Amino acid sequence: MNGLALFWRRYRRNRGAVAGAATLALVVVAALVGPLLYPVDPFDMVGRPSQPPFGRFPLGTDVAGRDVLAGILNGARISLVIGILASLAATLLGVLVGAIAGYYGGRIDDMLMRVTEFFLTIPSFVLAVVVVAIFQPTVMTVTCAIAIVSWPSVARLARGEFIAQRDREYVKGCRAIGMPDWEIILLQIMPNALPPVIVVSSLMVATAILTESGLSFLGLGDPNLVSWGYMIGVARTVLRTAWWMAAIPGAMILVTVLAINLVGEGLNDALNPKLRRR
Amino acid sequence: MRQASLLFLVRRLVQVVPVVLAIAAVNFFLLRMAPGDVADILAGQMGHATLEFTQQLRREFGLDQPVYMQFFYYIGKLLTLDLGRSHLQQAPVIDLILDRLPATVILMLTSILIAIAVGIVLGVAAARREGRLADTLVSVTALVVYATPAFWLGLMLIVLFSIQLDLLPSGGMYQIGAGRTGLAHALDVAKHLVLPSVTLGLFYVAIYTRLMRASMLEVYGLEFITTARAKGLSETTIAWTHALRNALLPVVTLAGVQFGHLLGGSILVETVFAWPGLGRLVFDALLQRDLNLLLGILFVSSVVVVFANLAVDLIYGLLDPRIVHK
Amino acid sequence: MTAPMPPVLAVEGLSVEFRTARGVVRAVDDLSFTIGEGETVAIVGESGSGKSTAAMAMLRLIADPPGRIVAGSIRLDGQELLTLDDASLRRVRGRQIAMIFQDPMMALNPIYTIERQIGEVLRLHLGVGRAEAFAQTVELLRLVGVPAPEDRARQYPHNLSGGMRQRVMIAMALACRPRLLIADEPTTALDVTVQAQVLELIQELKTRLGMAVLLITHDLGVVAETAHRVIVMYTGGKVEEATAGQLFADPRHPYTQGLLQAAKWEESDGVELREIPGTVPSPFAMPTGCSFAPRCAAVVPRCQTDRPALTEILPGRPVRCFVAQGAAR
Amino acid sequence: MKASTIFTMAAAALIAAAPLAGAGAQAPKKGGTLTYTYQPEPTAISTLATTAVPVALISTKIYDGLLEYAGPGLDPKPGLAESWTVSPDNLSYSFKLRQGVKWHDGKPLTSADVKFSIETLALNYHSRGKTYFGNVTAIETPDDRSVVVKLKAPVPYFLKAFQPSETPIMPKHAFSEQEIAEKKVRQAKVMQEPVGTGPFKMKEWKKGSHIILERNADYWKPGLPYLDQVVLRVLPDGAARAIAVEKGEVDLAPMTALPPAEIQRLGKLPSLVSSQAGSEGLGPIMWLETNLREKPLADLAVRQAISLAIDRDKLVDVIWYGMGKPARGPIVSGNPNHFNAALPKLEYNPAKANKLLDDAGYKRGPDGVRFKLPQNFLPYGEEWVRQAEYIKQELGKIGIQADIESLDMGGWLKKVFTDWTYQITSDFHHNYVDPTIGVQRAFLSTNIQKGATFNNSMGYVNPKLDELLQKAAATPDGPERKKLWDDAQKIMQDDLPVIYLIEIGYTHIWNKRVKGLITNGISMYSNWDSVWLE
Repeated sequence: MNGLALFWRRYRRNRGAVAGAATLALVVVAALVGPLLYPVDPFDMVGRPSQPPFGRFPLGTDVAGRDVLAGILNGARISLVIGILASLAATLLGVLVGAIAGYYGGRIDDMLMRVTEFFLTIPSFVLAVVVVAIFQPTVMTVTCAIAIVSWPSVARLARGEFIAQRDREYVKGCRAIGMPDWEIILLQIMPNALPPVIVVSSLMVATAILTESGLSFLGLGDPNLVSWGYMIGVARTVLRTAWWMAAIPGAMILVTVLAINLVGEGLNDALNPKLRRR
Repeated sequence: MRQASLLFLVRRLVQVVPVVLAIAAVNFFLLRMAPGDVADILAGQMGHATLEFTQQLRREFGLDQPVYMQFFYYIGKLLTLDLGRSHLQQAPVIDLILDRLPATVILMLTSILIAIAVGIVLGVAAARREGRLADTLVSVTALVVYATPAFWLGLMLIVLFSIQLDLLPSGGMYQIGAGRTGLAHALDVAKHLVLPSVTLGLFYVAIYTRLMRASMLEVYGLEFITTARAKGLSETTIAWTHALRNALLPVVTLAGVQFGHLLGGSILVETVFAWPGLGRLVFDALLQRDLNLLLGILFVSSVVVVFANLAVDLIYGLLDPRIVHK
Repeated sequence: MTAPMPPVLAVEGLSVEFRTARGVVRAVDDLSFTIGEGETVAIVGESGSGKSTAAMAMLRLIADPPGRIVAGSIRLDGQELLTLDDASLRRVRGRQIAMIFQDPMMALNPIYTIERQIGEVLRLHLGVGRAEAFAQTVELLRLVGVPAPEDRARQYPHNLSGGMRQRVMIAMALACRPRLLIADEPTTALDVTVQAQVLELIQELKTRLGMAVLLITHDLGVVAETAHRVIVMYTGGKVEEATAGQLFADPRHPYTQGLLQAAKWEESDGVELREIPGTVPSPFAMPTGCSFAPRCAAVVPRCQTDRPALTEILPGRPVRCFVAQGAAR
Repeated sequence: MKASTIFTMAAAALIAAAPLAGAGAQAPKKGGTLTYTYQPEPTAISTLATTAVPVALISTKIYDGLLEYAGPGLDPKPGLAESWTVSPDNLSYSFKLRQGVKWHDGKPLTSADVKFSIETLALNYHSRGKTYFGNVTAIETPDDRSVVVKLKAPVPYFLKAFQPSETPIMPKHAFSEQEIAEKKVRQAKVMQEPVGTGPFKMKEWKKGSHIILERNADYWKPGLPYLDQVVLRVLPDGAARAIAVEKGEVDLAPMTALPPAEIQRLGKLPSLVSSQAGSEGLGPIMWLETNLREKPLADLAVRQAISLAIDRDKLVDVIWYGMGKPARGPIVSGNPNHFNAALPKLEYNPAKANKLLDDAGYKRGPDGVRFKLPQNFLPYGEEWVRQAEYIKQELGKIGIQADIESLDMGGWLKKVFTDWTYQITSDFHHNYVDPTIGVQRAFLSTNIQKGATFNNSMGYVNPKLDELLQKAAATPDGPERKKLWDDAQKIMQDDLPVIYLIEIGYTHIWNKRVKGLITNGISMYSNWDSVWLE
């Protein structure tokens, strides 16, 4: 409790982070209850195509006469879900690899780091495009593709933390009393290694949302679901006549990603006081 | 000293070979998991081909062989630096890539140079005014730009600069058929380069600004900056000589990593701006199952990344005399 | 030894504050002292006593924010430094007042050659050209006893040993023949034999060039060997000042006594170290009375409530202690 | 305005402007560069490599056909062959080649080239080669200017085979013995660096950027072509293409090369002309292919319900921005010779659809879903996705959950034509000038062949229809053949082996300064020798 209070006190000091958290909360609320309060199917042709905002439809209609507001609210879900799931998956995988490599070192480390390097050598967006195109675009494949291209940076970070921690006294102590490795890794080192990882993976949510939007823009999004990137892709063809149609979801991505980045910075301040300036 | 560097270079190059081969292998098998092959695509483009016809195509392209045979064949050719032929474009892969490579390299270099230059200036400026209005402005702007999807930004820039203001061309690399040469051609290309490179670069400007600011602040905390002040140097001199070069190391690292990743970003930007580069080619090749071409591009791009990292190591050595390549 | 007149540096009522998230901290509190030509004055104290901040304040090198000189005066040859504009201040720095730091590895820029870093000062303040700067650099390196100075000049800090690096720092500081040399823990990072060489060098050059030296240290051994006068600081304030001889022979403040005691123990090997018990109080939780009271062996009740003033108990012997002042009732 | 009326007007304008017609209102001007854009970039310059639209667009300016064509129904007229005769039994065609025609490399065109182009190239490599020339028994070249083609059975559309996109006349000397022997014609250099007899020749191909064709000064039609250059600009993004057209950077966007929304907008601009005329010879049509091999699609009631659930007018209006019209059967209504005008319109009636499904025993589950029917779509662009989304919504209303599965071209072809694992998918065919060429292939039961593309993927078998189609293929055009096709269309509408959606109207947009573009039913695949710029 006390730790949480301290965390909050440190976090609160960064005004941008507080604003980011508030914005993010708004987006999350919109994603959760928006579609319930505004129960319009985002794929239903409800009106004339390409109507401007603030007419019969609060945010206008898209190229196929579908309600943009409904798309924005439903898209919030998809964008957030993909962003969060992909980062979670990438974090889990990255931490696992990084922890094992960092804790055991030696050849295991060498091998795992080669694999990591390999993934870092292929341009990440290209890899994501390839994976999604090959395994067909669905929420699942898009999420996996983003996770696959994101985990190596987490792995590197986690490895560094584990290397820094593994020779500390408390770890030696744990070994001395015969604690199994997994317990040392998960219960002893992990809590100490996690703060910077949390910061990085929070920022990864933002990157994942951007990546998803890029994939959708290329037509590599799940065709059964509306995401913001999808909406931009749809609006692209009428950019000249209905710029707002691309501008609205674009602005939503911008605001959300910005909010997440601000939150990330706040977390950084709160969790890594010594690295405050990074 | 020099010999050591050379040795380091050779060793790094030798280390690169298995990595690159591994990449080729993984790419090969990954791409083979895609449904359909180039014969399907070609047959599809024909309108109505027969099974016999598609089989003939497969034989022609060697796609009727077992996958492992195809793989050994591919790797074998790769070892002799032969990237094979694009079955769809009916040309050697290397030609197709070399055709497109300059455009992508120009775009990448320009964007990354813009990004680094602007990032350095803004980052240093912000760091020197830490906590003040200018710093806040720069930092907030950087964050906002960082959060902007590049393709969207590109479209918006087209709307503004190409359509509304009619200042810049909306796409392409130069005015086709104008037959310009020499300086006129270069200027023409430069004009076409503005929007795509700014679009691709802005995102990285944001990153470099933030990184540079952080890095500068870290260096500002070091004692030799105090020494420099105690020597009577002006703040400007301190920032641009003593602090900057030390603060550049992380920027160089990032630039190395990103040079490779630019190919990814350039898929989107090249699509938006009809830039005839590799990014677009990779996407088209993927959709058309042009396996050899795709493998070739991925191969070349990973080689580029590897060399970019090598360059980073070398630049490191130039920037920081403490680093000795072992 | 008497202080020669007039003083090169005269500090009066200097106070430095830091603004932190947890409140304002007074790091240097009403500090006054003078240094004459050819004189070495040492400021001693544990870490956190404010001695380094005081040294930095001499050149107005305290980062603002968070630090600020809130009161006082610093005069160099009669010229007030605290009101100088930036450009004039820069002409003082490095030229009239030079500084050397604790860790020469950290204080030298790792990416520039020795020549460049020393030459920079020469070119800036003396307006000499590149070639002349190099020649003078080599001379300076020779002066501070760097062997093969031409080669060394072209090397980088990491190519040199710790002692050599400190010599380079000294050469850099001396480049413009400053009036005052501030040496902030100049030997802490060096091993014992090198320490002695460096101190000897500073002493020798001081005499030769006629500088004043302000030596910041926590090492009483160093003080004994080099200083004319000693200022003892605790929690930002001067608690005692004396000539070196007087101080070592007859320390009056319990803190000074504790420091000396600790130093003696340190010299005799094999015996258990004895330090002053307790720690420096947090700047955010200063005791109401004497700030040394919580650690003081001679504490009396008044120490807990009143703050002693700095009073001369003998001519030229100010001490900030009720007990020493004989006012401990 | 109907496409056909635009055509007649345009054709009239053309005749007025044609050089041979003498004094027109506007005399054509020589010179200038016509820039057009199309996506994707061609992969080769010959329809032997692929008949994809981008290839046909560019290669037809370089390679002549043996004949030229007039009108929407493509009436043959002299081309490289200045005259021809047909034997009374329709089994022997004799062509007389024009004197003095030269290849772009200066060598003379001979009858050997023509024989080679048909026998060796078109028959073996062109995807429709066997449709046209499958009945050929011999090609004789009695002299350098004479070609005689012998058939074993009459081919009613035989004279349509000599369009430049269908049977490009290519130089025999550009292929090596080895390339021919090893069947590696596609890898011949000439596929990338073409040598034709047409009005334009290759000047520069910068892959990913542009192709420049320049005027062939030695073209066999004196004084033609008018244009100095034809340039293809590669602009992968639809919005970017539209911007380029709008700004005048590009003069022509043929065959719906722009996003429909942009076509609709740009068509209204005073500087641009938008027209659906000039593609009658292609007859593009779109339908939903249904996999008839298993339930529920094997059930006619289900197919009827799907057909009833789709509002084709709305599809045309909203998704395709009015570019097209509801389809009634497999043959486009614009085909004057073969369309069965008696076919009724396909009804939109969701209530009836629901009733049909109820009656057929497909009960709705608690979530309102009767059954799931995964849906694929032809990956040809944004509108195809929009259309799939629309169909999903409409089918949802009658209790069919048609989730969309997105595949790229390779995956789609494999799933639909090789694996037959799809359920429903949008697809798109060209009728071409004769339904035997373009229509029968998708419905004939002998065309149920794994791995062959754009054929009978449904697994549709109707012996009666097979018989009609085969008969029609060997009957010369006339009332008898019309009757055969009318009956066939009736069967194909009743059986609904595919759900006919819309006849796509290929829309071309060009700058007003471009003149003489629309000349016949394959205007974009014509050689543009009389196109000029104001």
